[in-house]
Amino acid sequence: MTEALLSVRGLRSGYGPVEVLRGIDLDLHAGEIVALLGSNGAGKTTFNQTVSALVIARAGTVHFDGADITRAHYRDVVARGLIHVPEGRKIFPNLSVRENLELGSFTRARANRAVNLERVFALFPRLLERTGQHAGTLSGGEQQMLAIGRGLMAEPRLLILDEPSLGLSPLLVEELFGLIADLHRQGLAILLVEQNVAQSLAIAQRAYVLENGAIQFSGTSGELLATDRLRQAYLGV
Amino acid sequence: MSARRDLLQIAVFTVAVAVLAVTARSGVVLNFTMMALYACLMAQSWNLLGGYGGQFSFGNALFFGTGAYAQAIAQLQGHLNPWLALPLAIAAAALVGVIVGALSFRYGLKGSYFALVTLAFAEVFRILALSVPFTGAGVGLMVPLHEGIGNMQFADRRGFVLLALALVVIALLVTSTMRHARFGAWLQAVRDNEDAARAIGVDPFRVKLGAIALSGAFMGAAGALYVQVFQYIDPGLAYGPTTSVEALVAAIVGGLGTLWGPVLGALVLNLLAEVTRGLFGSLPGINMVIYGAVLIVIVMFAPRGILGLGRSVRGLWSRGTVPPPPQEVARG
Amino acid sequence: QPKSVKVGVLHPVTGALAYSGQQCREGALMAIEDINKAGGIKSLGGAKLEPLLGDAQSTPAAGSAEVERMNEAGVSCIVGAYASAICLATTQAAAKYNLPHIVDVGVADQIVERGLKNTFRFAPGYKKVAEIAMNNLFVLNTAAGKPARTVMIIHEESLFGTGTANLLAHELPGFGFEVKEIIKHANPTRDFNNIVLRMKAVNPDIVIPANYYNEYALLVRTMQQQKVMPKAIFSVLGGAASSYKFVKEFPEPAKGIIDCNHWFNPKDKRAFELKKRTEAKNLFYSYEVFLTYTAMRLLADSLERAKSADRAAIINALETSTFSDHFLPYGPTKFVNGQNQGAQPLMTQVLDNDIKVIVPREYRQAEPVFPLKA
Amino acid sequence: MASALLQVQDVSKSFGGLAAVRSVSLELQAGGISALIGPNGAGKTTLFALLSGFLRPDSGRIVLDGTDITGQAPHLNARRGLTRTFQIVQPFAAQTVRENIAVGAHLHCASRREALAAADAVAQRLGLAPQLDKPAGDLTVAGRKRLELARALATRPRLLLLDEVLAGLNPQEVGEMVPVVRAIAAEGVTVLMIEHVMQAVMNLAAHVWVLAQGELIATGTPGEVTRDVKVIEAYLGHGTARRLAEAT
Amino acid sequence: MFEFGILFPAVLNGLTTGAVYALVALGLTLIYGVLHIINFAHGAALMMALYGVYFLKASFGLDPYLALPIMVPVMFVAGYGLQRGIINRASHGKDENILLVTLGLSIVLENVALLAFKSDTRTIDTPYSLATVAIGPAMIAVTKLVAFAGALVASGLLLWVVRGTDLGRAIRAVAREKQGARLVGIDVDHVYAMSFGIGLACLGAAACFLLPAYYVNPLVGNGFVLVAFTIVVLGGMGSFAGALAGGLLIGVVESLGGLWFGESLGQIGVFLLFIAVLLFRPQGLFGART
Ligand SMILES: Nc1ncnc2c1ncn2[C@@H]1O[C@H](COP(=O)(O)OP(=O)(O)OP(=O)(O)O)[C@@H](O)[C@H]1O
Ligand SMILES: Nc1ncnc2c1ncn2[C@@H]1O[C@H](COP(=O)(O)OP(=O)(O)OP(=O)(O)O)[C@@H](O)[C@H]1O
Ligand SMILES: [Mg+2]
Ligand SMILES: [Mg+2]
Repeated sequence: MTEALLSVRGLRSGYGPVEVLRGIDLDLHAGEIVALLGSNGAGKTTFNQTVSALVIARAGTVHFDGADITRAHYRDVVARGLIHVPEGRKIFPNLSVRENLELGSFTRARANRAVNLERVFALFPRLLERTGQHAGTLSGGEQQMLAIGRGLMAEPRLLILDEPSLGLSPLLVEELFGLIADLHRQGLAILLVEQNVAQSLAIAQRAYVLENGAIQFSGTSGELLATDRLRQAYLGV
Repeated sequence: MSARRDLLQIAVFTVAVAVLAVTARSGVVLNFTMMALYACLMAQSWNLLGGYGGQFSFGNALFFGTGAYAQAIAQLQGHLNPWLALPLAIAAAALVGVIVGALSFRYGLKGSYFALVTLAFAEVFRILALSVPFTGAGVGLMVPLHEGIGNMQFADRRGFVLLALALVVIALLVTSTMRHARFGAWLQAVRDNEDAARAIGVDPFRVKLGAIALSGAFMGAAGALYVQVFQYIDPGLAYGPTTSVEALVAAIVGGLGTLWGPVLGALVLNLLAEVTRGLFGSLPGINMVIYGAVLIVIVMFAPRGILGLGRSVRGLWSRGTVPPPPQEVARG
Repeated sequence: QPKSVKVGVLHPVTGALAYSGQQCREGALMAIEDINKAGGIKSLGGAKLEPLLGDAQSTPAAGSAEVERMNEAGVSCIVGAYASAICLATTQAAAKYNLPHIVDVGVADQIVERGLKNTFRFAPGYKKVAEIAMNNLFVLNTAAGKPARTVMIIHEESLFGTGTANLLAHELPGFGFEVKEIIKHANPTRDFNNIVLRMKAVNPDIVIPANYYNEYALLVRTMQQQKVMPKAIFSVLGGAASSYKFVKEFPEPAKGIIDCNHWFNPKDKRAFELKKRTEAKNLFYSYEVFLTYTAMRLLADSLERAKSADRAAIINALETSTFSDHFLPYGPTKFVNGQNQGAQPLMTQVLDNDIKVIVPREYRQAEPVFPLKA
Repeated sequence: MASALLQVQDVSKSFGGLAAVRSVSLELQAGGISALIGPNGAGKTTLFALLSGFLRPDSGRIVLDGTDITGQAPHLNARRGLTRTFQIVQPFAAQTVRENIAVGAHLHCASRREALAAADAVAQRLGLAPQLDKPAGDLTVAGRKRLELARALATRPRLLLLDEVLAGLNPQEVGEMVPVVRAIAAEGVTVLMIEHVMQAVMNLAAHVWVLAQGELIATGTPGEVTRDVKVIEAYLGHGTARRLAEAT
Repeated sequence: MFEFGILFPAVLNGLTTGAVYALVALGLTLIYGVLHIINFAHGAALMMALYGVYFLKASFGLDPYLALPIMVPVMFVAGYGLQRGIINRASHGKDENILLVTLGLSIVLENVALLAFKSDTRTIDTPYSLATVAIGPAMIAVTKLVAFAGALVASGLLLWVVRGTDLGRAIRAVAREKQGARLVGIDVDHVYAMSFGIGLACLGAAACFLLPAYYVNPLVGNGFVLVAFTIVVLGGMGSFAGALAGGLLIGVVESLGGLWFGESLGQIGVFLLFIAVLLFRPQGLFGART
């Protein structure tokens, strides 16, 4: 196998005196969808934030596309194509839908802005109807679409999706997973954090399970589903 | 955090300051204590509304000036004994608080809009005070010198120290009572998230009105005290921005939304001013440069106020942990 | 080596009044220098004056705190504190310690009307200044055949500005002038065009500004721009004709302006020596400088006669002072309730890019030009 | 028949040109759990805001227990026993979990001590007890959702409007939460919930309204609505409909 | 009440005075209106800029209008540095601390100026200082007409930056959602510093237009701060066209108020208008959006 697109070794991170991640090893290869599972408070969001340099790593290394980005500025992380669509959307409430999307290509793929805008509107026609509306007044689900759309505007090489289905209607969730599969087919690597475990495992090749700040399991989706304890814990069946 | 512990601390504070007031020989110490207590009163006033209520006022001078003028006018035109004028002055300032509060909160002003509306009201009052006859306009009002306890004009600074102490203690008691009561819980809920508070039955309008009335009352008391000490007030001294800023800075520097933060902040800042004023007498301005720079440094090292700093250090000491950094609070 | 005498030199050297405060301080320090150079206080064995500098930070509260500090540092007397509102506070604070306090400028009459035994003001208060100003104006006008009848007063809002304006408005009709309008303005005021427009509409014969340098400068400059030329611009307590700075910086607008203000005796060459010294320090010779200078000399004189640095003795010496070794155009020194009865202002006019005394006759340097345009 | 606890009559609300809620009428009987579902942007949250008084309807009437509460301020509604939670959680971030919940409890008790005790009891029920002394800002998404519910519950509501309290919980946690909601209803609190987690809706709700583009398009038992073609087209999608059908 | 011959010049004068206010307010609307940083040091920064213009003239004889290409970049760099080096570092990004830090800065700057330049009021003399142009019955100072034009150009430029460029969008994005901004690769610290820099650059321009008609001393800035805040709110927070319109309006209200109620009481009109706007139209007179 070729060198991993994202390679994390011994990553430690936290807030103030609290250490949340206690030595994480994780690999993600080009073109792969990897699911990151774990109960609430396990540290998934912290992991995503540390990888995208929003939270400073305390120990360990993060390599992306061959470069060490452990101590990189978040701006450079984005510039390299590691795009993180955060939990809780974090869209710009005071900007219009269009401006939100335009800022998606602030650091990367600015030249292709017009084309990508078209693409996102094609994916989410709902956003097209709302281009001039302040993003803060969108419904919960519309905001989620906007957040994903904004992420896609940067032509990501690795897309981190933190609970993208949160608050979406079942139909949209279905479409979302379809979309993720499509993106994957187009060759995009995706790290997926989801509570919608069943559907995530259905499209992910591999999965990691994070518990108490450490990796409890890693393997293919099939292997995970074969593990009774884990299936019990994350699928409730 | 318990109400009883607050009372104990207040008692210790009262006794300590009272003993200092009675035993101190030095006029510098007495004058300093008086001015520091007076600053405490203003800071606590600001803290009630700004620290516990999250409503940042840039115009506390509004209440200060009203209290000061009421105190002076009641004596000069009403021929009232200053001891009787004092409650009147406090009530007048509280009333102005209620009126301004009712207007701004009714229309939902928050954050910097509220800050600016208070600033504007203070300006309006200043201009009015310059224009109407009963404030003496630009000439100001002078309370004649008649020393005597009955006149609330103490020949000795000691008297003023004790009077200021009494007012500060009342402010502390009110703050302490408030924060261990429903009103305090509601006030802080409104500060942290008004919508969420409304959803669970809090009437933000009334809660904020209560806070601004209290804040006005204590600021008014400070204004009245000022008139008794300096016996002169003019529109600039009464309604100018200096007192508004002084109150706000002391409260924030000390630690917002705490009982002792404003006291500490006022003390530290007054001490700093006192010390720097004496420095480098022959180079005018350098004292203030140092004052400003130290202010920045304090903020840099005690971002949650001096009291917050104390807590962090104590926390490190006893548990080896510091409380997590604060989340972003509602923008002011 | 005789013991030195500590003197508190208290002025607002920072904050809004910093300029005036610093000018005062310079005056005081030059006086101390002179006194010490001339052998100190002879009756105390040549004791030198030792200044203790204080900053009132342009507020009464800081002023009184400084008094406390100075008291504890053992000063024998305080000289200061320039602004009326500050003087009210500092004299009262000093009174508690029976600490003599010489007021250098502080024109509000209330300062010396409160029965404080420790307070002495050598210079005139604004009542006196305003009275003399009106008298002089009356004399000028009468001599010129009464060309001026109407007056417009423009004043800043302060103890000094409003106080002076009130007095003038009240008294001027008695001198045969009609006060057409009184305009007050904030301090600072950013633009005077409206006031000048108003002036155009009212068209007064005499414009009387009562404000400090910045506003005064803007006002007169705007008048010039708007081509408003009354028969006279006449200031009471502060204006171009008592400010060398103004005359130098705005020679055109300053022309012909008349002031009634604190001024020195132009016949006394010591006044000009001090002027030269002040200018050598790159400072303008403003009334703050020579008033505080003189106040300090008054103190030295009293110390000399008190033969003691004791506070009560100094107060006693001040009460009975007949100080005459100064260059101010005052009558015999006599303190009544702390106010020097001999104090008086002079009337000056900007003529030939210089400031000349025009009234009263015994100090006259030049004939007055009144009205300005024939 | 006893009159309904909540009557919504012809309520409409638009923002500028957008009609977010279009003459919606519904009646909610006291007791039990009902659900409001519908696609994103259908107007569900807007409807909650109208019911609870955060927004004033452009037209229509809202009657709670026989009293017209149209346009009544939220805190007055809370006093009448109508409390809502927020889809985007709104904790008092600077305060501890206990203090957060106590604010709700204060609606009924003036005493601080009682309110804190009540907060402890509520936290216990919602499994927040270990977090009681943590600042609310430090909770994870799931923790905040629970807190949101706890705070509302502490007001002792008669009618509880829950806006997606299950969103963001993993299947196991949803499984834990379902009995909690059921227990709340069992105590006599009427619950109306907005929810996209269909398993929970099927499990909990006796009655469902479906809102799409501001209009009610279907109503009935969960079984009925999830078979409704309009609902499947607009909201569920065929995959989910199939799974739900298999599950039952 | 007044005839045309007075009313017309008063309005015109209000407009030109208002233009100068608008210039000062433009920088503030960026720092305060967009980023919601309450910058207590705005007045002190204006004062520093005025000293800059003064010394360029006094020491090198440079005309204040020709000082524009120097003052604007210098103030920009100063603002960038101040924000990044001091304000950001000391305040830990908390609003109330920014308040204190900028207050501390203003105290330091004012008193450094006092130490370095003394408290004297200084003015410059230019050939056009006293020049006026007659427009109908009004005599308008040339310096004010130039300032008027300058304000128009400056607000146009800023409007374009904030509405039409990515930097502008980034500034607005950072104002409300820092984390989101980081996630699209916007360097938040840089954007804050840029905004502060641009805000002070406006003051650099304002100083060049102001000094020929005004004066400088260590406290001169304070006289403008309150008016500038008023204008920012009146125009709608963060709106540049609003700041321009608000400045002009304030100028006129102040002018007419002064005419009718006297210069002092007339000021009350400005604040009453301000309070009324805050209460009844908090989005500002010209802010279209809620
Ligand atoms: N800003 C913060 N300050 C302090 N502690 C935090 C902060 N953010 C998260 N935590 C703590 O870190 C731990 C891990 O949180 P994290 O958000 O990474 O979990 P998660 O796996 O993403 O959970 P969820 O599924 O709820 O999103 C939790 O215990 C949480 O309380
Ligand atoms: N203040 C507002 N201004 C303009 N449009 C608004 C406003 N509030 C809501 N909307 C619009 O109204 C519609 C209904 O929004 P609402 O939040 O009620 O949807 P929802 O049904 O709760 O959706 P979701 O399930 O995604 O939360 C949306 O299209 C939204 O964009
Ligand atoms: Mg998470
Ligand atoms: Mg919703």
